Amino acid sequence: MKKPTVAFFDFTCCEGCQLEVSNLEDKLIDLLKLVDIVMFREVMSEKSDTYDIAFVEGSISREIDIPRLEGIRKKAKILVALGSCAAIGGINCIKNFKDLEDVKKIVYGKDAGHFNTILAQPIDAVVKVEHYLYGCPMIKEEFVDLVTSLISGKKPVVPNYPVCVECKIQENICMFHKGVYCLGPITRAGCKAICTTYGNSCEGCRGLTDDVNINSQTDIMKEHGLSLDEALSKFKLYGGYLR
Amino acid sequence: MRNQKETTYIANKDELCSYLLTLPYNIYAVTEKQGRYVFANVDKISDPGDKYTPTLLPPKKYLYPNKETLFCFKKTTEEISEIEDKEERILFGIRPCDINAVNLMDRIFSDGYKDSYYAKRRKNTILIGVDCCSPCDDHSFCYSVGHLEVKEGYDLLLKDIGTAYFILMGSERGKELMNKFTKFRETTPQDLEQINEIEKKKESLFINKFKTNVDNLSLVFRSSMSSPIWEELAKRDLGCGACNVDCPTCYCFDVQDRLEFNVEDGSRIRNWDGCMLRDFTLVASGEVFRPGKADRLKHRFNRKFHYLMNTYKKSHCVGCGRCARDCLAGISPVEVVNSLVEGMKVEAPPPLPSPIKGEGVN
Amino acid sequence: MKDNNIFRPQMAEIINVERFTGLEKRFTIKLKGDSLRFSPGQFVMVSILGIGEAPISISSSPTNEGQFEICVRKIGSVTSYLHDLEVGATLGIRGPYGNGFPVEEVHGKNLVFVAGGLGIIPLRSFIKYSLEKREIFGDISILYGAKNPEEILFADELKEWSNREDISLQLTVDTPDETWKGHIGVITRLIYSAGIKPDNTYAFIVGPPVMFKYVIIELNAEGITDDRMYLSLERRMKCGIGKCGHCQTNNKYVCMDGPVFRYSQMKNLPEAL
Amino acid sequence: MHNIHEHIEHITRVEGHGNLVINIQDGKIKELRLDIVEAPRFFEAMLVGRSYEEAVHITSRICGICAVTHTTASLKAIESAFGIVPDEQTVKLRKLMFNGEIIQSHILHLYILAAPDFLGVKSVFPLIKTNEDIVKRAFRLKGLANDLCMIIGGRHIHPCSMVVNGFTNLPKKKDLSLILERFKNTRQDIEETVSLFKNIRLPDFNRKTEYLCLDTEPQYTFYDGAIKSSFDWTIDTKLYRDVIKEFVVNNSTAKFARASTDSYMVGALARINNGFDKLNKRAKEIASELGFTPPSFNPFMNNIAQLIEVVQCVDDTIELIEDVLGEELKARIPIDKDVRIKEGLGVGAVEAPRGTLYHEYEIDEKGIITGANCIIPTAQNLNNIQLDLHALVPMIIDKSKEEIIQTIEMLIRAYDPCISCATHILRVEFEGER
Ligand SMILES: Cc1cc2nc3c(=O)[nH]c(=O)nc-3n(C[C@H](O)[C@H](O)[C@H](O)COP(=O)(O)OP(=O)(O)OC[C@H]3O[C@@H](n4cnc5c(N)ncnc54)[C@H](O)[C@@H]3O)c2cc1C
Ligand code: SF4
Ligand code: SF4
Ligand code: SF4
Repeated sequence: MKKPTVAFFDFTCCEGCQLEVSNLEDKLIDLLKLVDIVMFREVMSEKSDTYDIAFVEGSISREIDIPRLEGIRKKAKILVALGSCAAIGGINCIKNFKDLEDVKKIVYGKDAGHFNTILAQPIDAVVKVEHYLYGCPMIKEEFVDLVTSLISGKKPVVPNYPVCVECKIQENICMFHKGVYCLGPITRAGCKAICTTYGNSCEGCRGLTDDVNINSQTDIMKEHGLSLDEALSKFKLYGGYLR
Repeated sequence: MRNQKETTYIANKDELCSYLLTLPYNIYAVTEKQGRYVFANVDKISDPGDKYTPTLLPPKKYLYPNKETLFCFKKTTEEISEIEDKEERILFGIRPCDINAVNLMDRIFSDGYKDSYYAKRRKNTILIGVDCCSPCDDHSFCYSVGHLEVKEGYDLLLKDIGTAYFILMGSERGKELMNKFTKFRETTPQDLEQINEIEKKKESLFINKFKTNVDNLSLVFRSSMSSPIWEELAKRDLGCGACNVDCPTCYCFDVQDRLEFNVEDGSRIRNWDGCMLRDFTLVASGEVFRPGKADRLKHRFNRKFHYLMNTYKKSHCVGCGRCARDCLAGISPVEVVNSLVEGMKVEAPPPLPSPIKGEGVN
Repeated sequence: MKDNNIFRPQMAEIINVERFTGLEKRFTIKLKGDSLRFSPGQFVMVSILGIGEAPISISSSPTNEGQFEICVRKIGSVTSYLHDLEVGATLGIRGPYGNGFPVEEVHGKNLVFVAGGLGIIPLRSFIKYSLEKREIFGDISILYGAKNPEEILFADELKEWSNREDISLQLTVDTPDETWKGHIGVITRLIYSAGIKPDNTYAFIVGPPVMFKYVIIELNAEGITDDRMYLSLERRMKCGIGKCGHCQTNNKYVCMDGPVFRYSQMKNLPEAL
Repeated sequence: MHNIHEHIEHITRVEGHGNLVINIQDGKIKELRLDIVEAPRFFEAMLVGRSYEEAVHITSRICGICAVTHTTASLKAIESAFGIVPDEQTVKLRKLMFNGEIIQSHILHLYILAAPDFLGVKSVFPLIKTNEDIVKRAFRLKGLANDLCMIIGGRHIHPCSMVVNGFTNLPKKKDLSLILERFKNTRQDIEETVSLFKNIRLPDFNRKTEYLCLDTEPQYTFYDGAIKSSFDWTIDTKLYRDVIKEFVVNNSTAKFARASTDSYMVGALARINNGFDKLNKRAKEIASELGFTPPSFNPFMNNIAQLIEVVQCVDDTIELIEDVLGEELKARIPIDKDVRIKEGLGVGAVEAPRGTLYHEYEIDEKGIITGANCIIPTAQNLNNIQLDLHALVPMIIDKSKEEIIQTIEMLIRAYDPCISCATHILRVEFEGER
């Protein structure tokens, strides 16, 4: 069997997800026995024009990103959204709720006119995406499962239930019971509830599950002292593209 | 079964606990965690006594762990190897509701096809119960569902009488355990009197929180299939599945195959699933058989108080109150039962569906 | 078997593969070691190490000992992987599971088989059996509806059956092509013209959920009572042995109490249809 | 003498997207530029209107490699606005997080981004076949650093437990003891790393410049201090705007920064040049083994400075963990209740792997951020890189084209520029000017 070729690309993002790939450490060495990495700008100088699997990190936030992404799509047999920026828009979408002209002015002042920016969006707003790795950063175990699944012809496991399930399994005290709001009940699991396990609220970096009760979640947040606006603004931290 | 005539014993708490620690078992006991309790591996036993509220996760996490490797395999050679749980453990401080839940799980996993994984873990686990003398908190309702009393399932059942435990032996294994322990004494009439007093006081402390008798529940639920209450509850329900995870008698699972990076070694794993989660009934064609939150709530409660109750003649909710305690939407079985009882129409209920292994077609 | 590891598949070999349509393939399978004893309407859990398991009905007659057939639609991971396997490949089998059709109960009775789409797969096991033991049954009618002529499964066999004098076979399709000469339209139309005797007749219905409702109404109209209709259900399944909870439909486990249910009994299961 | 006209898009083995424009005609530099082509991200604008609690979540996402640093700078800015002085325990744990990040970032840079240059390969991947031990060692060290961050913060990239005035999670003593042992056992890996880099030949190129870093603490620190210049002045970080001036150079696509002169350098080399005396014993020993004597004006030496810092951090971590293990860790949960919201302006400055990082926020009485400014190390280094390039190229102009380009890329890489991190402050692509 010929080894599949793999390429990594990044758009607007922090490159944390690519770094997380390098954090696979010894497993990365195993990965290389399985696939040929032909492009990975962050760590290699070689470049290639053909690849079977393209991992795309980052969201789309400029006009010129669009043709580049479309080009990648054309060459790749399988396109994977790597991390929440690519999968749901992620943190970049916060700016979508402001006037883009203001946004430019806040940062670049009188030079604002030199910049082009569009509403930040996940890559599937532009091209078809076969698989999603959620999380900010993405979860290494899910990456391993995805790669082995793609190679062996299995459906990768992507939870479609909320973080609360994993949070309970970790036997954490619910953040709400500690008096703090949490987006765990509406956020897609898969992170092993890492934030709540480390004592912080879930801020929803993996986006919503397919079956959320936003009204009830909002009510509960209101009961815990947030105003409606505050509650809604929390949903926009990572889930911004989902307007 | 407890034999009333059998001799009962008294042992000093500290002495008993230190004795247990000398045994070749891993000891898991009730431990504090940020104001709540969990079962955890300990090197010192200190049971919270009547400060206890049910542990975050029930003891099922040891008998039926969330992630269990059914077997490992090699893909090309198709070699299959099973991983056996070899740990010998003692669960110390398990309360009546949870012991009763274990009893229910024992039936579930042994009826019909016998689940060897559960059986093995169950066999390797010694249950040392601590009886409840007063209700643990407002959420629990063990008495209302008939699970305050525990008659079997434990190896030892301890009753807290201050500095000492009154000990009931529930199994041969429990007797052996006690035989090797020399520092106990037989109960005196005074002891028995003290116990009786505790038991008597208990009767006044535990009340039926349901507006009906537990035996009527299956009828109540059967008559409430089209109650508007389900849709009402569904508005609040987050569908978060916390109640499934927390529940000592929820046992549904999913099975998944995992492969290592070499795409050769892998394992088949089962992990907890929950009927409150939408994808629970999703099939490959995309169809979901219980698409609405109301459908799923109805199913979950019917499982506890109706379907399984008909089969096993016991409420499959043991009243530990975990789901209520942890439900952010405030959905509690007591509330659900009572509002159904109140909202019950007096019409004749539809005919009883036959119990699981009733009207066989083959 | 019952006390061993209930999740461990037995290894089996594919001894024949045959493509039916673009989506369905038939596999003939032989267990390594023993042979599979089953009754019509039962299913097995087909297991591919590293991919997963899927419940699949056995579609061959139980009299054909030593091997059995399954017919699989490619739809998800296990089924797609299966489609790529060739003769000689191994797979895992657990089972047979489920109750199956009440074969003994209907000895001497008239049988009506109503199959929609893939429903023909589990029914075929019973049909084959009843044709082999033709003498112990009364009249036999087979009604089968498919979306279009290409999706008709077991076409060769159907041709054979249609030539038999001792059974009646009728096919219909929703959308015909140029070559189609048979009935057009929904399957309920066939019931009307099948000349079903109301007495002593039992119906076996397998198909997509939407079909059940209308077929039942029509059969009722033909005088077949609810207690003489049997349906086979499909639900998500992970264990096949009444543990995992996925297939539970009200108080029934489709894998253990079903997949075949008597309609009169199923009426009390609001979640079934 | 040859002509070179190259537009190298997306320089590899750096964080983020930068293009290199080289135009040399008859040995004369016509154009020599590092362009930043990363998409602008508008972090300062994103912060405006968000609650102070969310600032770490947002700013951590500026850069995956220096997530801890951004998080900490952010927390320090808020704390300074609120007038909060975090307790000692919090500071110690933050310092441990920093050590983890510095080690992981430097090891990543040394082994995975820079080493291929010295070993004559294009990336780390071929090394897996030829020198698996080297790659494994790199991953071992990097993994150790990541694990340190993990037991305190949950993960290194975008840590979960770092909040204003403390941590929402305390490391378990058992985990700390285990990782302490692992740190103690790194001796051989460190020695082998030193001998690997001892043998590389760095271009002999010197250009005097100003070096800035946070200093004045008695120990070598990344966490705190005032701004110290190699030109012998020191100033409180609150007054950073007085010395660090951002400006726009004509025809350039990036905002530059200057302090005393036209350019300055931040990062490992700057820190070691300014604070060599404060290094611990082993770091100094290794510095001399590597032939490093301060001050060094060779930017390629930044790699060596990073290696010295790795040694510094390893030993510092051992000390810190032993210290932390000796005390009772006190949990304050939930931490939010300790935070008194106050209107104000706050500056948080820390030493990131690549140099000094400033976050400055204006916060209103409800805890909502109303203004933000972040100055990232790479932005500060850009002018220095540019000037280095202009000084370097004439010296190597007789070499082959490939060699020239290779050396230029090496120089840029030596700075370990983090462009993804820099973008929101750099001017990005003048539309229409191409
Ligand atoms: C009793 C019974 C008999 C069946 N007989 C046949 C048959 O003869 N031929 C045929 O082609 N199909 C049959 N099916 C449907 C078949 O089981 C599904 O198409 C198959 O499980 C899809 O698995 P997958 O791995 O390819 O799909 P994926 O979508 O990858 O499914 C993943 C897993 O979900 C579960 N699942 C998904 N869909 C179903 C489903 N419809 N029923 C049960 N579990 C499901 C399974 O555990 C499966 O492994 C039958 C289903 C049941 C319940
Ligand atoms: S998803 Fe998060 S970690 Fe990944 S690139 Fe985007 S911001 Fe960075
Ligand atoms: S802390 Fe958050 S994720 Fe955990 S149970 Fe509570 S709401 Fe759910
Ligand atoms: S815990 Fe409450 S909100 Fe969550 S699924 Fe259960 S009933 Fe619904």
